[in-house]
Amino acid sequence: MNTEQKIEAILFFKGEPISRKKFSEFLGVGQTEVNESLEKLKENLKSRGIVLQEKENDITLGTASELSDLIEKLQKEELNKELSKASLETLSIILYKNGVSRSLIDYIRGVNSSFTLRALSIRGLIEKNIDPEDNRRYIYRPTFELLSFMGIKSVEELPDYNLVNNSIESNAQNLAEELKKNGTDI
Amino acid sequence: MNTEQKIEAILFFKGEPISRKKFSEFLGVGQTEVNESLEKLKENLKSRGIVLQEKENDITLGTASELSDLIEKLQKEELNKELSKASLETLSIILYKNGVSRSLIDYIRGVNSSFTLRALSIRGLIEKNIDPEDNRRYIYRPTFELLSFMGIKSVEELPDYNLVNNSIESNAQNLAEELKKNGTDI
Amino acid sequence: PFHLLLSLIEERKFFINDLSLAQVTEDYLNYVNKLEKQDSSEISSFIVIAATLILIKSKSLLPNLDLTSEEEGDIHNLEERLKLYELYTKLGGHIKDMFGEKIIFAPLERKNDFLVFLPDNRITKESMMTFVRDTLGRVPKKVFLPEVEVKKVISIEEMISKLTERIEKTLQMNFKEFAGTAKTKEEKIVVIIGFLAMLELVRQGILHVVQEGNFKDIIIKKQEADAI
Repeated sequence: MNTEQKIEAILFFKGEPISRKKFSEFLGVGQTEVNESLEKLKENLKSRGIVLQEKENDITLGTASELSDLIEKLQKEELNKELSKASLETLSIILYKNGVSRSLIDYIRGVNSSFTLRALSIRGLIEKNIDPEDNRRYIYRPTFELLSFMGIKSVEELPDYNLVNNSIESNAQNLAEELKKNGTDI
Repeated sequence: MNTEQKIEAILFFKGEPISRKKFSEFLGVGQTEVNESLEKLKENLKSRGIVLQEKENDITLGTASELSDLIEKLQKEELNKELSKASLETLSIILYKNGVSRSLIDYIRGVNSSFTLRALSIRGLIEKNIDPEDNRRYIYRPTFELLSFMGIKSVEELPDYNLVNNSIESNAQNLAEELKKNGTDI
Repeated sequence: PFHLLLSLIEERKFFINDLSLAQVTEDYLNYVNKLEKQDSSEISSFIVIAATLILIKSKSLLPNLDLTSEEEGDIHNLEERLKLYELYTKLGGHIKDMFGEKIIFAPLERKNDFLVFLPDNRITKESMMTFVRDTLGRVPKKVFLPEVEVKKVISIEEMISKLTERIEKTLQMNFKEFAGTAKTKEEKIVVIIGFLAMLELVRQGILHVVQEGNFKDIIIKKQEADAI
């Protein structure tokens, strides 16, 4: 069996996110082969009921977002789909920046975000990790759970994601205008 | 999405055998369509890492038999891994509050504990049961094997049991208050 | 606070710049004064922003008023932050629309066919007690004390006092200028006097915040700082 099939079997069996590095180690193949196989797998899953989700270097499988209503009926645990205004603002920054420090979140929101960050973290929508560039602070990132609730396979699928990330922050105003032109609701 | 894709997603999501009859009922389609879709799915999975397994009228998804060595190796590796700090923390809360809900564990730890609870459960250290007070959620307890491994007959024998248990109780009250105050947004 | 400011600007269909900020300053200050009765942690973040708006407004009323480079930096900063805030609240609209609508579900927990029991030597009565205590010890207290904000509030109070003085001085110096444009002279003076009265109100609001904090830990910190 080829690497693509092995990867699919492992993802299916584990039912949890696995890193590219882990695949490479566990299967004893190079990073390039892992990456190529993942691309093929993604392609092959396109017309199926299962999708491949990606976040940083982690991969996981989930059910197709189009089948949301169907699968929700099979889900016993209650789903919380509510988001407060504070949560929306905070998630928007964390998703579109795809990893951000608390101080920057507070700076953009103009208020202390610790309570909101804790609540979102308890819900499993965000996670914090030590900043690789400065080990005295944390970086907050979206979790697979958050991508799942948004129905996207990776952050790049967010509407206007490239528009936002390809431009420089100081052009925020122009961007806001651009979004308006694109018909984005405020 | 077509019936084949729906069946695949359901099998993947549930991870347990489901009867043809059940599919027909749940999807509201005839037996013929279920059978045909299952044939197509079987065909489509031929070159993949996942296979459709059939026993009498029950269907389940599994990993390809050629990959059984690989999966066994994965399983062993997972079980022989050291427990993480997150696991030990979570376990200690479950020991000091026998029958604790996931939301209280999450609240105390400030992060979502789903994956950690899964890992503890796979190793037979904890067991989960439906909460008698709310059937949409689970409560967690230490297993008998764990207690005897620790050399105790009941959790009350743990050092400072009453003190710690009271402290967990007061956190439970805070959580209840916050939920009341913030509605569902926590 | 940004939400309030942004909605004031958007109500008027303005873009974010020092001109529009000057226009909404009074509405903003009025709102902050109404907030007085709320808890100090909330109002302090509003007042920090109010201080910068006051600078912008003062400058727009009195172009001759000299601003320090720090003050100019604050103004520039507020505009930038507001633009960022606007951007991310707009993007937040996408999240609101999409969240929970089309969910990708992770598979349910796989059932264990075989029973295993795999403990770890680190699980002992003593270690479990240590772990549970450490974990409980990290649960944050219910109230987050906004130490930093309160310190800022105190310095803003000083800043407003000084600014009031500076405006009054500039006003006297520029009186001739005002007299020169007789048409709008009275109007301008009325506006500036009104604005000064507003400043005084805000100053009282800040004092109120500081007094509110009197029985809390924060003020002890302030006194310590003063002693040094």
